[in-house]
Amino acid sequence: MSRVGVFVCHCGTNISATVDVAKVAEEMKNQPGVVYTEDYKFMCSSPGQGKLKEIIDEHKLDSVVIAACSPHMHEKTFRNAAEAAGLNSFKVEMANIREQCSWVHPDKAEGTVKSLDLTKKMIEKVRLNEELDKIVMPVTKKALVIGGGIAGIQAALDIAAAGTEVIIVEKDVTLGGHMIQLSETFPTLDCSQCIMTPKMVEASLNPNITIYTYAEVEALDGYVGNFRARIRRKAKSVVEEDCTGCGICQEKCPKKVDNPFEMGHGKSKAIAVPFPQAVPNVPVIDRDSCIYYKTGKCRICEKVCGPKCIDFDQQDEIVNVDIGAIVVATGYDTMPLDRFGEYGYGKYKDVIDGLTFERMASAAGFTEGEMKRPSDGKTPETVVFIQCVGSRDESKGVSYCSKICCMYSAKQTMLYKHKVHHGKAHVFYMDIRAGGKNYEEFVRRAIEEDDANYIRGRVSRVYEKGDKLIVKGADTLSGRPVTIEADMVVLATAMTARKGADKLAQTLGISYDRYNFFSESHPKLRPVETNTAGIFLAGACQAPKDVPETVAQASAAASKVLGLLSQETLKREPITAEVNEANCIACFDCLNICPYGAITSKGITDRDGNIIKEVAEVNPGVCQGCGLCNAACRSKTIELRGFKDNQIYAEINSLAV
Amino acid sequence: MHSGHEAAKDEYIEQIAELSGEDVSLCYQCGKCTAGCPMAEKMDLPPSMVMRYMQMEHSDELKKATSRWDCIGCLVCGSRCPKLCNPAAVMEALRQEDMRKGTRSEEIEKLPVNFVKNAPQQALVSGFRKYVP
Amino acid sequence: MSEEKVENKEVWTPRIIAYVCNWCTYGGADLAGTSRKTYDASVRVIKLPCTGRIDPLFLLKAFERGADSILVSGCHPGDCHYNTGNYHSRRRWTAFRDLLEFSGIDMRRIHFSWISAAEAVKWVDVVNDVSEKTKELGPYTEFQRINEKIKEYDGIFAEQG
Amino acid sequence: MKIPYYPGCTLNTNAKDLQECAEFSAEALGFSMVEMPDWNCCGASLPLTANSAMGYAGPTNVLIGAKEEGQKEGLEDKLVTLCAVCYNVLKRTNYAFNKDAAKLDTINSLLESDYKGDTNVVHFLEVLRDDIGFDKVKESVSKELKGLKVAPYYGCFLLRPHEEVGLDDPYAPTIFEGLLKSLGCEVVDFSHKGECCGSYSAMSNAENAAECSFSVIDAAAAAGADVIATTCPLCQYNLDSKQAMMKKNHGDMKEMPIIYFTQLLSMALGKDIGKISFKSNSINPLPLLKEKGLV
Amino acid sequence: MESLQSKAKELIKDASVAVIIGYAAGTKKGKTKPFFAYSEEDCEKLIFTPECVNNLTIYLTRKFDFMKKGKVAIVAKGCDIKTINVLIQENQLKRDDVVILGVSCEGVVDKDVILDRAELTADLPEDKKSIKCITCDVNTPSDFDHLFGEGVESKAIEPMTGGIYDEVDKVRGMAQGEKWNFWMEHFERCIKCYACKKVCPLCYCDVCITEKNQPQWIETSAHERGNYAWNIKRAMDLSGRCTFCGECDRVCPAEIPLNLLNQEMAKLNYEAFDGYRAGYQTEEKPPFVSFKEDDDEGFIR
Repeated sequence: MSRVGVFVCHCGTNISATVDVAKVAEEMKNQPGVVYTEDYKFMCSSPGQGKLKEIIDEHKLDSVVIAACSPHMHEKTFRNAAEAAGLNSFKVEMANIREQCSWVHPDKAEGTVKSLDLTKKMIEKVRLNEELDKIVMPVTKKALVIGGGIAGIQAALDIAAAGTEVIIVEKDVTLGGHMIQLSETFPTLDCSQCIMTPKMVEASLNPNITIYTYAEVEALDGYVGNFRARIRRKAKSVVEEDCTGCGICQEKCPKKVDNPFEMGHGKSKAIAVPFPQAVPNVPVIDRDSCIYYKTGKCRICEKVCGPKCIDFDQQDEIVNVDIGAIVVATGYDTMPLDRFGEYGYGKYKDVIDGLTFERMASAAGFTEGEMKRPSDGKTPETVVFIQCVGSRDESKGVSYCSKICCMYSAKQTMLYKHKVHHGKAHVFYMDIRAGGKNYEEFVRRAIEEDDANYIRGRVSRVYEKGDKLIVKGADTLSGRPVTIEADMVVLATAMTARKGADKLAQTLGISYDRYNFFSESHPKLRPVETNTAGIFLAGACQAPKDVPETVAQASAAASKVLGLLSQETLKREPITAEVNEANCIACFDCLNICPYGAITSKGITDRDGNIIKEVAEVNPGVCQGCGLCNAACRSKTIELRGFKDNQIYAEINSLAV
Repeated sequence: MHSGHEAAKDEYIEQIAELSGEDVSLCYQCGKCTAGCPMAEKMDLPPSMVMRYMQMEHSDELKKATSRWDCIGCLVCGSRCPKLCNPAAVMEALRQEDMRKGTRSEEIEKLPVNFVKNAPQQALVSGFRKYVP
Repeated sequence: MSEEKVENKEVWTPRIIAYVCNWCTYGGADLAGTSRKTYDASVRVIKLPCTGRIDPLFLLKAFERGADSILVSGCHPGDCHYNTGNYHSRRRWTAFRDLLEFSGIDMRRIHFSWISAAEAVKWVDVVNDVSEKTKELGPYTEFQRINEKIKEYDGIFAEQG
Repeated sequence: MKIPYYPGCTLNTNAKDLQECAEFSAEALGFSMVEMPDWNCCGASLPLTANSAMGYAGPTNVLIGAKEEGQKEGLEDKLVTLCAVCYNVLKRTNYAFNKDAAKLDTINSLLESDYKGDTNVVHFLEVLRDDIGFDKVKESVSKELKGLKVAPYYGCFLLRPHEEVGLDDPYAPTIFEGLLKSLGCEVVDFSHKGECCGSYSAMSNAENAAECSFSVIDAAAAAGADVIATTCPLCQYNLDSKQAMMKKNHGDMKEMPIIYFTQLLSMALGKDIGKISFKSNSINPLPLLKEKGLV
Repeated sequence: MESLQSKAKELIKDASVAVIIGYAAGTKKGKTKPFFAYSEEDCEKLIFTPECVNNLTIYLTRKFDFMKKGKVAIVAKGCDIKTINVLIQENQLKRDDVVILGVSCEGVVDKDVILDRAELTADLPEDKKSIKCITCDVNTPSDFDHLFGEGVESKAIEPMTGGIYDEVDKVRGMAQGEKWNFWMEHFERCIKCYACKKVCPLCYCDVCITEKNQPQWIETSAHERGNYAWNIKRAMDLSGRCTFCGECDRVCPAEIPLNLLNQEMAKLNYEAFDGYRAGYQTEEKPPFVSFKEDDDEGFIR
């Protein structure tokens, strides 16, 4: 027989005005298992809490019901107080007779009847409450950042700044991501090299940051606070530690290759760094194009290398790291343009995409920042910018808005105008989306000061006539077709999720949307968390974002990581599901329905280790306690602690008429 | 869930929408149809505007407009529409409505004689979509 | 005893059991309180983490135990604290409602709503409406009759010892 | 190889040139087109509006006819067309049926038939590419059309709507080019391959049609073509017969012969130039062909 | 049936299966019985006739230990294959562990029908067929390792119409009170013998909810309240899973029309969840562990 204590709070007159608290206290005496009841002015006051402790001790209470305000208000208060008195905090329940009774039912008789019911209900429940201990998990005080673009670097720097170790895994040869490709950035027009390179260097010099470039995360197991990641460091054919970055190998290498960093325009070598400011400044041999790997001859780089750090036989290296939290910052790709035949991309050299324009405009780019169109190097006198290429296009592209194109198209018209003063830029747009600090002003500047001609409409076709590109568009404001003879056309290509993002998501066990962007845990309230505890998102891998937003989110993710890793151990409410392994028949409805992937299959083995039975297993570190599995389980073999079926039944039964 | 009462629609617009089988609310006025239409230059209401007037239920202006008679059903509009609309269908519906109501059709008398002699029959056959049988 | 109640209308007040999720509807009900909105007192709230936790049989139990009406309420789609809980429960309810209707339950006595933690007013309206409708319908006698009958059996068995 | 052939309204009459040369070429390449008996008009334009069942009855009849004929006479299980419009209409009829079974049922009940929407409609070009193969064509060429700069003009109906017709990539098609190359022509790539010639607006508004056609010829000329090759009688008519009218508005324009692809094909396959009829050509291509030393 | 028997022998001979689960002539006229062939001579007893009503797939479940004996072969009708699919879907069976001896079937006899020999050879008249056969569209199994009986063209049917579904619609048409009385009259008869769950291949839990008393989900004594709870609970648990083998209905001593309940659920799942039909695939997730963001919520305010 349990020993329940019931405390009915007056809350000044907040409750007592419309509920006969004395009567409630009195009647509860007759409830089975109740050994003490009392009504008291302010239960949450420190004397009130003191009394609670006192009575628990004095009457050897094994459970407590506080009939007072909403549990959302003071459940923690009373549970802590009870705990201080040596009572398990989950043996405390609250009956909400204020928010859901005294304040909403002016009739005292009704209020009292309802209070009696609500209190009785909680008595019945608390008698079945089990003593639960908070789940305590150790924490590995180290973070992993996947992706070395602006998002990843920012997150890593912030985490490192707090003295926490962090590993950056970048699949490319260098840090920098897409941002380092950009010429100048809106809305301030500062050169991204100037603001990005220092961050890259800072990251490489920070003792708390370990950088693995040319590497990828292959597998992940464990759970929040206790992950283990398997990282594959691809063979660079260069011994990173010894390389001085003198660059002689690249200079002497006889094999020219297209440079993807320059969007296929500038040339590079089979052994190279993509650009001079690369971090780390260590070249990598591209084994697909290197002459030696094809023919077995050459080895010139090896000969010329001073520190002798070329290693043709180098193998991929597998590194296993233990980390407590992860920031995913893998960025974006741009949509392949081959599907837009009507714009002639690929067919006409002078139809280029936004990133190519960035490289063209960049002082370090393939034209040293001069406006020279690819076909004949002429200066384009008329340039047409087409927005929403692939964005907001259900038939050929994606239905979402890529968000950054409006701004960078405006920026590009400015950059162009600043370089070609007599030139004319036309922009075909559908809507100008310039929501952001100084954004609208920026676009107006492009139009009013830099003379960009904005035309509201889409382009239907681009074709060559002589050395001109004929752009057939429409101005929907006047409802007339528009034809422009241009020298160059720039397509504002849709931002898409990284190729293979879905695969990475599966590796990490996070969810992703139908476009393969990673899903945040809650669209409003948990925008940087994923559904997998301990894994956070930063930047365009979650959705199209510009630099300021990305940096903000990266810092947000970092602070989430730090919050997590600042704890010695992780304590979690033990409101999690538990499986009765004896009865589980592994139909795995629970596994299928769990929003968090907290449930896995487990083999039960006999003495000799042969699997004799398969059952569901809950990972308490991951389970969030929603109880979906409990309701889904036909034989009620999996139940939610704190809300078990018999507890709910007790509540229902207590209300029987 | 259920939007309670629907505002009464313009009869003519309804009729055209039903005839054409097009949901004009899909159109977000990007103008790609007008941009590609070989006849747009000549039209008083190019395809995108026709779609717009349908959305706004400017039925009187639509009735007055003649662009549907310039439309030659080359299907460029529909084949490039990012929203998978088909303005050509709306044009056709407008034409058919004209002809049913007898408000307009091409006049057979006006057919150039030598055309009838030399032109490929297919021209006449497909052209007759603009003539009252 | 429910019989007396039926005879004696003043005494009878509807018994409405509400299964609500902790994050949205329970919050909405609290907000109704903090903003001192008054509503009918016949509702009794049972708090669960998520509508997805509600087992269909809970509803049946409530009727067996003399509930006259039932309200189930949770977060709006997309707002679920657990992301997808309410989507799953929505499906479960679709089937279970159908089954109850098919097997002769009075569907005017089962109500579903999405009420967010901000929708105090909606909570008030829904509760008032449910109890209003329930009052019109009167007590839910189908189960009560069965209960009476079973009591009689038990009596008989008791006599026979 | 014997393939059921659907001439449609134009090929037996005003576009005889196109047909005769096709028949000759077919023989030369070892297959024959069997004109199906008592065919009816395809309607020459598929109804665009929603519930216009009637417009489908015509083409459906043709498709059924071809299937029956094919089975009766043991011909290939397809239907070949020369006219781009017929091709378009028949192909899209099938597409509509496969997309919307209800439509098929309506038509079937209308025609008291049980058509399944499965008659394989192909264009003459496809037969050359897929059944004969352009290499084989190349081998069979007896007179290479060296030095002739030809602009292949598809027009609307071979390419649009792509998902319904799907003859080739609407912006970078290759089939027509492939054929011309195999004949030894110099293929001229030009921007207006798929733009409209003005179509039937020729009958109500010749000016408009002429403008459309001009833009096509202009583009071809700019790309350095001597001649435009077409597959469609109406395109041929508009581009060819309206040049006088075009001159009025574009004085500087140079006349350009508009020739059926089968006329070129049969030439290359050795048909005596004297026997090739150029009735439908108001701009006589012979001078050009002489100049190029092909006659 | 030679081919069935010879194939069976072959399988036993080269030891590719441990046992063959099939049908043999029953002791009562017009009845067949489940039969387990371990030897080649056993195999000669194997038959398949319209009297082979049972859904043998229950022997593939954890309720029996045949699967522990090694690879198992089973004689299965199209409808039985559906159960196999669900069992695979629910991780209760691996396709590779069972050799399916598919039999094409034009219908089996209704529960009370006894055929005489003559009828056995002739095709079975509709009115003697089990009701599940009226709406069957898998006369030839959708999946099998070996097929026997000349392939019967599966009927093209409009799902969820005709046969039992007409009955379902009748009940749907009743007024609420009518429905309640209709079912109460039936449930009153329920004696909680649980034959329904015993015979059901999808009631495979080791410990059934009826055996739980913390809480007491299902009252033990047989009165309308507990009976109603039980039958509703069971129908709900079979919702989106029941493949309409009709076994529960067939064995119910109280003759409660369980097919009605289960097929109402089947129809609902078909109508509400994109035409979902249990047992027609193994890949797709069942309706109650999946959802669509735009599922209907007309009933929620």
